[in-house]
Amino acid sequence: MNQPPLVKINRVGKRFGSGPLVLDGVELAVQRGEFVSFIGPSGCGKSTLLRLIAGLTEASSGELVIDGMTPENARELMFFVFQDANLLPWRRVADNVELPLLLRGDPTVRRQERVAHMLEVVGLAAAAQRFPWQLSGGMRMRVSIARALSVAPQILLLDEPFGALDEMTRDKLNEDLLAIRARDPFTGFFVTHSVTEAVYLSTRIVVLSANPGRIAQVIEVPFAYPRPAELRETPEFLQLLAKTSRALRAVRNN
Amino acid sequence: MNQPPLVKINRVGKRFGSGPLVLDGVELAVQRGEFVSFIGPSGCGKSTLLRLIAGLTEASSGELVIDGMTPENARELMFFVFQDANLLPWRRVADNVELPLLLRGDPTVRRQERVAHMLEVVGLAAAAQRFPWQLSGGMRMRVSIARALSVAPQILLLDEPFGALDEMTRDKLNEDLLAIRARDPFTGFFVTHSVTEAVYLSTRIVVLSANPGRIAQVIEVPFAYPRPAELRETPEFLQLLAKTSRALRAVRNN
Amino acid sequence: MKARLLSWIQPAVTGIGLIALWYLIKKISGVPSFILPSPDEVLRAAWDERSVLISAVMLTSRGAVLGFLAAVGVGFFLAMALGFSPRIKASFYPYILVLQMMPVTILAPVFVLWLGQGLPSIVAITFMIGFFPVVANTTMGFVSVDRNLQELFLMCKATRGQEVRYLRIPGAMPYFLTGMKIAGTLAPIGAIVGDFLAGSAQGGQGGIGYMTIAYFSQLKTPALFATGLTACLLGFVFVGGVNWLHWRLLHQWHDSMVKKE
Amino acid sequence: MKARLLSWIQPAVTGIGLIALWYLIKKISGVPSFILPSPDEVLRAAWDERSVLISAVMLTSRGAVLGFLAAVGVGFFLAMALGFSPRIKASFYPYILVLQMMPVTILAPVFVLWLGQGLPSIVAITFMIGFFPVVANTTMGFVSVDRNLQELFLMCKATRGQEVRYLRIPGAMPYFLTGMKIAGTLAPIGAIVGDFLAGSAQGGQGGIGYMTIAYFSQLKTPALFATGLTACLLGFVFVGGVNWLHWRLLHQWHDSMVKKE
Amino acid sequence: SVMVLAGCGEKAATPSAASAPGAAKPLTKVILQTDWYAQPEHGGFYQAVVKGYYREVGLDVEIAQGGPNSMPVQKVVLGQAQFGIGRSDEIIVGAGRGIPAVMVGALMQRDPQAIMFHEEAGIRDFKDLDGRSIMAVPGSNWVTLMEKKYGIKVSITPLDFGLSRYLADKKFVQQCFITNEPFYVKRQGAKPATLLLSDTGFSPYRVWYASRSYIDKNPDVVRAFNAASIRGWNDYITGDRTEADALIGKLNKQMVPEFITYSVDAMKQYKLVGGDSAKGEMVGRLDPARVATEIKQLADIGVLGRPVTITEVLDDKFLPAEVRVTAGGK
Ligand SMILES: Nc1ncnc2c1ncn2[C@@H]1O[C@H](COP(=O)(O)OP(=O)(O)OP(=O)(O)O)[C@@H](O)[C@H]1O
Ligand SMILES: Nc1ncnc2c1ncn2[C@@H]1O[C@H](COP(=O)(O)OP(=O)(O)OP(=O)(O)O)[C@@H](O)[C@H]1O
Ligand SMILES: [Mg+2]
Ligand SMILES: [Mg+2]
Repeated sequence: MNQPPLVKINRVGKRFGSGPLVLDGVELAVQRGEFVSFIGPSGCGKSTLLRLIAGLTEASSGELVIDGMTPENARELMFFVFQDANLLPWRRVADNVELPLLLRGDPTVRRQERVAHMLEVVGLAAAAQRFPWQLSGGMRMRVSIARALSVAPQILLLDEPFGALDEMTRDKLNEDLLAIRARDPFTGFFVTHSVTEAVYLSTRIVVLSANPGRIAQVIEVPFAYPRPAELRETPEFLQLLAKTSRALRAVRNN
Repeated sequence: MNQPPLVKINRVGKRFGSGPLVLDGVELAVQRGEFVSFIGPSGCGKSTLLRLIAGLTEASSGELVIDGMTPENARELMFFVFQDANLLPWRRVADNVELPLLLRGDPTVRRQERVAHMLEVVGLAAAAQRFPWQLSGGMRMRVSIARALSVAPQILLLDEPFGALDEMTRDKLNEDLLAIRARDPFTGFFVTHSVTEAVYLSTRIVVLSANPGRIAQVIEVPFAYPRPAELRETPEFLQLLAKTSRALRAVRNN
Repeated sequence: MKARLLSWIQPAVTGIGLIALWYLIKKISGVPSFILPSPDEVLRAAWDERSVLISAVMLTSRGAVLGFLAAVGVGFFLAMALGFSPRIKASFYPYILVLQMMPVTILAPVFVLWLGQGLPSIVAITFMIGFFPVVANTTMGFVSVDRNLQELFLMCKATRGQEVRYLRIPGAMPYFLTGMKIAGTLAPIGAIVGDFLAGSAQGGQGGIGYMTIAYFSQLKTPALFATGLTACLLGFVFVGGVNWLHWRLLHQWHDSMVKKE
Repeated sequence: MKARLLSWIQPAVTGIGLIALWYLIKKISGVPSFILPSPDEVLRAAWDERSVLISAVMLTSRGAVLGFLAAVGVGFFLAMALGFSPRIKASFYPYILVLQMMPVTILAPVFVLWLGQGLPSIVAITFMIGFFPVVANTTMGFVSVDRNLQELFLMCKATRGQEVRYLRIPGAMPYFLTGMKIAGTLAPIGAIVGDFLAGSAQGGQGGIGYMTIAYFSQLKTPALFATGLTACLLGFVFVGGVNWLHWRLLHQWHDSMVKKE
Repeated sequence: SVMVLAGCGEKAATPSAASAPGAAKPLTKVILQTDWYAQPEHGGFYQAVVKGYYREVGLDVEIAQGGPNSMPVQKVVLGQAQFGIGRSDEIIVGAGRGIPAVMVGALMQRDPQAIMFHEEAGIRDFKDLDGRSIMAVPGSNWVTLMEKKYGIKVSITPLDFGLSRYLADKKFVQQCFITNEPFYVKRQGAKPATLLLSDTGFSPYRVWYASRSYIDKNPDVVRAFNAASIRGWNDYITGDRTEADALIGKLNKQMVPEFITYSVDAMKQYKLVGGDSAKGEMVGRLDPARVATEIKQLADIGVLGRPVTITEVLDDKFLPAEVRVTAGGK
């Protein structure tokens, strides 16, 4: 671990306008290939932190360095799964997934292959020609996930991507995400409310406290990749799960 | 149970336009005071079923009778927590919560009291004067929940209200919901992806299969109300949880 | 089917009602026909003057169509330039307003001098009268784009041009189409004014604007009204076209069109 | 502070550029001053005729303001009626179009004879010219309301009136304001045309429309341009007012205004 | 609203109002609707007002200034005004469309309308207009009649009331008032040449008229109005115009003294008001024979909706005896 961190968050604070402090003194260094989950109470600043990394909002104090660049300049390397599905209402499902590939100029055939494959992964091959308003909430979110995965970015920011999905679909997509990561390695930043998910996917879990958002605890997850689905039933896993839940509860209670 | 059911769903089928069948032969009778949860894979028709009960969409076959009326006419009795927060962007948080009370003509003082109380319940008292775009995703959803609860309807339809919330907030709101229900009894229809939540809250759990959505299994939850928070750790609870999870997995696998 | 039929019957019923009202007003107020002719007189005049009216419409249509296209096209690109950056907007918007608000009669001689009498000047005048609604609406559409989608495009490293093409243009469509509809109603008026200020007529046969004054000065009021209604027909063609476009572009996704079941 | 300053400097720089261009065009093309005067001639004429221009603007403003208010008010309620039910819309929209597309020159005599020469007719003509953009935009705003919010109102058992008041009107604001902005640019033109078609010069001093004819027929072209620019100033007042309203009503929530950080 | 002149009239009338306190009967209120803003072409009426000629014959005349849409014919027929002024061919064409307006006197024997071009344009006669473009009021009868008479074809550009296109183009031909436009273009250094339209042989009067029913009910008013108006016109052309011109200048700021002088000079030079006494023309006169010719000319080009008789459009029996053709004799 002697190489410089891919993402360096340096005593970052954030407030909107003259509002209260939303994030305070956030300090984090993330190496290439890590998968960091953020958990914390609603409104504690998780989305804001992701948006800071993506350069969609500016830090009020401190600084972020990503691969030696400012967040804005490093967007090249990143993609974002937003908390809302954020689909273009006038594009069909397949066209929505295709959009980032189209924008970066991938050739048509490659685009179509990738779109078809990703829709297969999220189980929406049959809905490829529908418009967003014809989808269920969970399906919309899956389109958004397919869109992000099709880009295969170096850094993937995921803001509660699986919140609107049933446990089974969720577990499957968790596994798919790890599989994709094994093939096309990316550094992940992941917001979730599911502790299980956080433990299963991450190398590290950052527990945030609220008002203002501060890093309360960082929990290392020692399990090696690839992680089989059954890992989730092992005692070590359940132990870490309990630890994380406790940390979260502690944060909540003060 | 000799009184006629409050909600009677009679062999209801639904397809959108000339699309595939979304719901098929759904048959369910719900007594006053029940709390029915729907679980099932993403896109199986849970939201559609709630929308049918609310009369926001029409059944393609079969019929729904609510307190002897058509769904449209029975809207008087109902309120809906939509899957998206569905806030008016030009109204502040408090004004959004106030809206249904305003529309039904409650006096100002009563309205203000209720709004203040409900914002307290969902933990948003401090954000009362913000606009929706200044909220986090989870906060927006909590505004929507506060809005529904402030109405105190006879029938409450909740479409994944707690999906965007962290476990702690979620558990707290689960308990709050039961407390509110103990005071102002309502009949609940609840869509969720959390099996724990379904078992903790419901009198019955309806497991739906997908393509088309059919009732795969109905699981009775025998626990008496009030249900203490600790119920969730009892072996009986965990057993029912496992049973429900199995039912859900079974549905997923064929 | 029934809905289809109704959508024809309803305006027809209103139309009949309005015509009845027209008769009634005429009867009660006793206004003479050379001021307000009755509908049947207008109809008869339209029939009597049909050959003149048809060729007047033909003449005026060219100016109206070209002026409309210019207003829509140039207006759209102008709006795009304005929407492209707040700096461009701040710099140019006030002057576009000046252009719109400058009475066209004042500029007409300049046009005629440069473009000559006839079609080019008429088109220029029609353009002047119709372009601003397109600009105002489309600009508003461009700046009303959903912030969240804008952030998506940021994350996609979309160029400004891509953002315009894939996000702002489709997003502004409902506004643009409304502007286009207004331009459509203004185009015939513009062409008439143009005809008036820069047209010319041979053998007593000019465009609609020309015929308007001719009938007016000859006190042929029923024919004058017939001419006015003919101009409206021309306008209906534009509005019909825009409505069709509206349907084509929005019916699959926009809230104004999509019928949720 | 700096942004504030810039927002003044930018249009000023463009303005200077445009004036330079104006000089250049005049120099190169050699257009005589009685067709296209140079900016300094216009300025000098404006100064020489200042007393006439000021009182002309005063006269015309009344018609423009009242006509503008009528166009916005009536247009808004008309749009509300049209948005209220698709049936009403189907029944009346075509006839509103006819009203808009009927050249105002044809109806002007009817106005003059019923309302008399002067202010009432001028207001009526201004209204005729300006109301449709308000109707078209507001109607589009009304029908573009988010379906999901409509469903919320259904669940609230909202009456039709409540839906209009609490959902459709606020939701249609961005459209309505755009329509209002267009009406604002049309109001001075409308008042000028009205002055032209139905004005009467009182005490030897007419409104802007009258001065336009007077200067035009006397070859006082620089004064004519000065009059046109004065009309634009009047228009700027309207547009400024609408922009202020836009800011007031939307800055806290609408994507066109809210600055996400 | 309509310009009210009564106040000015009263004040102006005082010098000659010897009869003021003891005026026997109340004045009859009459509105004269003109076709344009106050200008020297209406001078006789203003003269009659300021000199108190109307008052002397028991009338309280209010001159309602016109403008682009003043529509005097319509107002007279609707009773919004009692008298209006216009061209005789307008009245005849109107009669063909059922408009009951009747000419009762002529303010100009010759129409001041003319065509104006540059001396350099090489036009000597109407024949030379063949194939040219003329800026004129669309639907003008004189165009059709001129084309017919000289066997020529012209194309018409709608009149925009401006002069810049004339100045910019040495070949430009436009309709004008001989009393009016030449003044402005001369000031810009142009050398305008003109041809009076009446020289084509189609020579409408400028007339005042009233509605049939008003004439029938108020013959005395018409008679009095005729007499005082003719007196005003005679006086305006030959007498002291100072007060009337001052009033015109006050009502219409564009009417500066040089311009009024130019206009009146033109009226005199071209004998517009009094006509050619050699041909038996005089101020106010309406010659039925000439009107009959005009009706025939208009009928020939087919602009009359239905046949028009002379009695429908002309009633000269209220003119002073010396002005009437039949009574005064030629
Ligand atoms: N307006 C519509 N037009 C066409 N198809 C629709 C429409 N609304 C929903 N559907 C389809 O109906 C099916 C059921 O949708 P529904 O929203 O009821 O699912 P859901 O069970 O709520 O899923 P989720 O858990 O993802 O919210 C989906 O396949 C969806 O694509
Ligand atoms: N644009 C904004 N203007 C003002 N305040 C904002 C803005 N965006 C977010 N906030 C505030 O910042 C805080 C953190 O918001 P954020 O969206 O980061 O929360 P979160 O941790 O993602 O919550 P959730 O789990 O509910 O999505 C909240 O209190 C929110 O109200
Ligand atoms: Mg968030
Ligand atoms: Mg759903």
